[in-house]
Amino acid sequence: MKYLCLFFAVLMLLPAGAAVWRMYLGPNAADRIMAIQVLGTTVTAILVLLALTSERNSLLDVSLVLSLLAAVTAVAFVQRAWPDTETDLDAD
Amino acid sequence: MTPTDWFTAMLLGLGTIFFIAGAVGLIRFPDTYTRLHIATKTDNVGLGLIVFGLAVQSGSWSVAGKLVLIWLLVMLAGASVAYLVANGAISRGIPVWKR
Amino acid sequence: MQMAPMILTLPWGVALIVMPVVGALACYLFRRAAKPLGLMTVTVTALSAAGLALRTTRADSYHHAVGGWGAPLGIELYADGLSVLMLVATAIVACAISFYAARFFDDKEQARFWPLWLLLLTAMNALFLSRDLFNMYVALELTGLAAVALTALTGSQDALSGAIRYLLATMLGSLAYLLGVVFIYHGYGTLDLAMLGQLVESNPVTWLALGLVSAGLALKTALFPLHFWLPPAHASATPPVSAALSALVVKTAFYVLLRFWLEIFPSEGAAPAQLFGLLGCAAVFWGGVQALRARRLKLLIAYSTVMQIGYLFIAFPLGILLAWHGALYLLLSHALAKAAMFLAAGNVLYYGGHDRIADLDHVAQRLPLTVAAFALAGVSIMGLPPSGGFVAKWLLIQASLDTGQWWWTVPILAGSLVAAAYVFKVVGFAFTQAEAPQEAKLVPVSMQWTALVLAVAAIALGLIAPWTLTWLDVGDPFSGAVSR
Amino acid sequence: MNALLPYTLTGVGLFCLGLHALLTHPHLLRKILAVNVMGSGVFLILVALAKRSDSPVPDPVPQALVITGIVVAVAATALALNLLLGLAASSGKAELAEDLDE
Amino acid sequence: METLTELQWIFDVLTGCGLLWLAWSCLSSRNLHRAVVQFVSFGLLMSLAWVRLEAPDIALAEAAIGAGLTGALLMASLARLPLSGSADIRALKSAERIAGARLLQLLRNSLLFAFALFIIYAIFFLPPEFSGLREEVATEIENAGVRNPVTAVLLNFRGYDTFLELLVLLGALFGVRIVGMQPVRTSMTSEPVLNILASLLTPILILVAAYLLWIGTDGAGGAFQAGAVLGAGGVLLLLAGWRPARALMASPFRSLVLLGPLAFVFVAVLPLLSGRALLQYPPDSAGTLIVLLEIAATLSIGLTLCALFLNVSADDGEQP
Repeated sequence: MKYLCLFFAVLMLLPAGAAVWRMYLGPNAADRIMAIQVLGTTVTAILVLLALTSERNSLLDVSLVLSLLAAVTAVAFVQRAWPDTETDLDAD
Repeated sequence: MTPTDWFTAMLLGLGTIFFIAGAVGLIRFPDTYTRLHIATKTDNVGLGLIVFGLAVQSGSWSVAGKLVLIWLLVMLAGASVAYLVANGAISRGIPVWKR
Repeated sequence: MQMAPMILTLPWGVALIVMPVVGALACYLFRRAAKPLGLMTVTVTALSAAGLALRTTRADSYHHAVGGWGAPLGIELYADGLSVLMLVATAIVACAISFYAARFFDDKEQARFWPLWLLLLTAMNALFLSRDLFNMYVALELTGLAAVALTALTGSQDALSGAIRYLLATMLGSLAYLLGVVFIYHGYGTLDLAMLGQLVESNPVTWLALGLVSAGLALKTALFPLHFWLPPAHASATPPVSAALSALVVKTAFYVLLRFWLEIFPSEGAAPAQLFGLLGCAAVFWGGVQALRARRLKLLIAYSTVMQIGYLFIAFPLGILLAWHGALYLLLSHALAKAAMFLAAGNVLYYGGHDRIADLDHVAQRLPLTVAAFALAGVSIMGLPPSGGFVAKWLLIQASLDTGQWWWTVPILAGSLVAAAYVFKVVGFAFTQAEAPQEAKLVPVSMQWTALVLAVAAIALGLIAPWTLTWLDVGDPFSGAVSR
Repeated sequence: MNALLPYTLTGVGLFCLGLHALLTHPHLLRKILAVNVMGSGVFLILVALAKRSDSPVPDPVPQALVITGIVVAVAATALALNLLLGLAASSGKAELAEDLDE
Repeated sequence: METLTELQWIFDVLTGCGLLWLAWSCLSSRNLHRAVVQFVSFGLLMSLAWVRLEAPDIALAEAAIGAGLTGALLMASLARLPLSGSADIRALKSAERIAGARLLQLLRNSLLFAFALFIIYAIFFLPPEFSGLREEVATEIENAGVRNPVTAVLLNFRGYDTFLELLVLLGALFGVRIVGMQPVRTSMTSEPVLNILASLLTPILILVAAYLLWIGTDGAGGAFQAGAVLGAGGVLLLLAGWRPARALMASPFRSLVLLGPLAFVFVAVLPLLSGRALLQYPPDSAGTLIVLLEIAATLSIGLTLCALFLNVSADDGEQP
């Protein structure tokens, strides 16, 4: 069972990577902030899986805090850091 | 492996598949709104499946409760953030994809 | 006779840390009364420093195991002659700066200044009393943060830009220091300085730690060529703060470096010590030249600090007791003289609203006490007898002759000439009339006297040298390095 | 050595990456990020090295030190950001002038 | 069991590579928005690394501070910075075209590389067996008053460090007050959904903070983590447009911010009167005192973090 959980935890790095990649691509702020929300959820899932692997229930607290705090950052972004006009800063 | 283990394995597998499907959507979908859509959907379901799979294993109510709480919180936050982002995107005139 | 044992048993070291904290909290809580509260706190803290000094001269070095655990698990406070000297110097300069600041700032600035200033005082006292490497890191960070915030006190664009550069430099320095400490902890399993002295061996781990700690602290103490952050920060801060930064704050990092050198790295000395010496020489020349070129009085004084820091590092290649005494004496007299200079510059600034050297405009006639203070401080900076600076340079020169490394005398002597040149440049302009005379504001007499008293103290330091030097040896802080 | 290596190397890499960025990029926000990355690198090394002997209970002291370090880092970051905002408001730029001249 | 360690190794290597890539990309990205978002995700991955290093206490602190609050601080600052996101990179690129600069750059990069290699070289000279202060902590934990060794180190064995660290936070707050505040660039709209989210999440955050504080004596958690979560709750309220009443901000707020340091001073000095050392708790009441200190520190840390955020993000002349 431990093995299985760890296996799935490693597999879950795949969607995490996808979220990171979307964050890199953009192309606009909305995509990035959504990507960070997805990454937060994925990391939460990984932590839950690791909690079972290492038999430490305290990891559940970590994922709890993480899921709460990721929301705060996302809200901070939407409320504060989002420029009114989407300038294309990525243009190479 | 006991039947419970099989059940958990199945749920975890399904959850991971959902996550990966969401990831594919996140990369491949053409515009912000569709990506927003796929991201929230699959994440909530995927995490739900994983959480229930593990809750079956936990064997204590407090741990299972905490797992479900995590899931609910993620859903609440995810839904609100998705709404805020979509709203912001529309008001800032980010174009909707047309075929 | 009954007083004596009581003085010896009171926990002076603890008071040195707790008093300013309480003061800072009180000043924050009661803004209106910040000035009297602050002055009171500084006085009490200075008395505690005096108490600790008395205790160490009567008895031996001071130990206090915080939490009752003792090293290596807990943190120990420790004060030998070296720490006490730093603490007393800090107390004297801090008193002068405080009395100056009480007149210099307006009411709004008072409320901002005191809490931070008292936190800075706490941090420096904590650092001088610490013997735990990580505790030193926290104290260094507190020192840096409080100093940066004080630099930004005026909120002007120059001050902000100086402050942020200073903050980045000090954070980088702290991180390098911390990485060095990480390797020391993993190599030897303890963070206590004295225990490490017994354990340290010569291997790549120690070399790496030595390099990181030295580089980080050299950056924080603004050794050439890592001094780039100092002139903008010290020149753009408000004068009482500049005085504190130049006289005290840069010395904190030097103190930590010295401790490492004396306790942990004495056997690693040869090559890095030569490097330190060379960089010190470069700092003397570079700082001197830049000070000569400076058009603003405070920038000139800031570059003079870069130069004087250079002297401190010339002691490293010499490495005998005489050299360490010289460096410490230089540090002490520079603290007093540099504070006097910045406060004098503050008077000029207060009086004329600017500090352009060419437009000093008869300052000598209008602010005679201030110009006297600047000149007397200059005497100590130059190293003319009978000042503290003279004793320091004399000791350094003698040390270099004793060790047969006569070439180190060249920068020491040449530096004095350069220092003389820039001091006279300022004093000369103070007597002449400027092209555009400006409106003047009356400078409170107490502000003028404060600068003068500090300058006189810097001179008088030369007269009490034998007494001070014996006192410095309480607890044998230099034993480790000298036996090499 | 097995469990230790990936994160220790990552820590070293982060420290150097941060240092590189701190030295090269003129924008102050980037410098602040760089210092934070460097800090993470140091903390990672501190804790990762503590795991090098296989014992069930890790040494708690490095962990406590890192928690202290994280709080110190957030305090410094907040101060730095505020100074940066002040500077940007008064000068309209978020860079240190001399850095561009170099 | 063999495959378990192998999988762990794969996980660690992937996480490490992810961290390095994110750091690199964040520090060299043209777009400041992207840089900040990437920095936040860097924090998320860091907490995974901490978990793998068996440091749940740090993982909690990183999740709350590194990924949460620092991210919010950075994003709030971003809104008030001039939009010169790519200008600096452009300047950098034009500077690189000068031949001498390129040589200098090569020199600097190779020096950095050599430095990294030397660190790695030195790591192999560390003693292979390391126990650090584990044994010392294990023998004294009986007398420490708490069962979580990390909390014991933070609040008992090295409580003095923690005291200084609270002062660092306070110093940052004093410093931030000095610079003052300017109006924000972006317009803030009041969102009904955000209000609902805030009114739901804030009580939960407060509960979680209390829970972390309570569990911190036995397991992962403690004053910093709880304080950071509390601070995040405050930040969320601030983001939702809630502003504390002016009367509240005046003196009660001040005294609450000082609560942690004051409690520390009190607990630290009290033993001196009975001839003990600074911060030496009486053995039988150590646990109670630590919990009291933690409660005070949590409130202080939470409020200070909130105040720091408010200063960075304050809108239109709002004075805390």
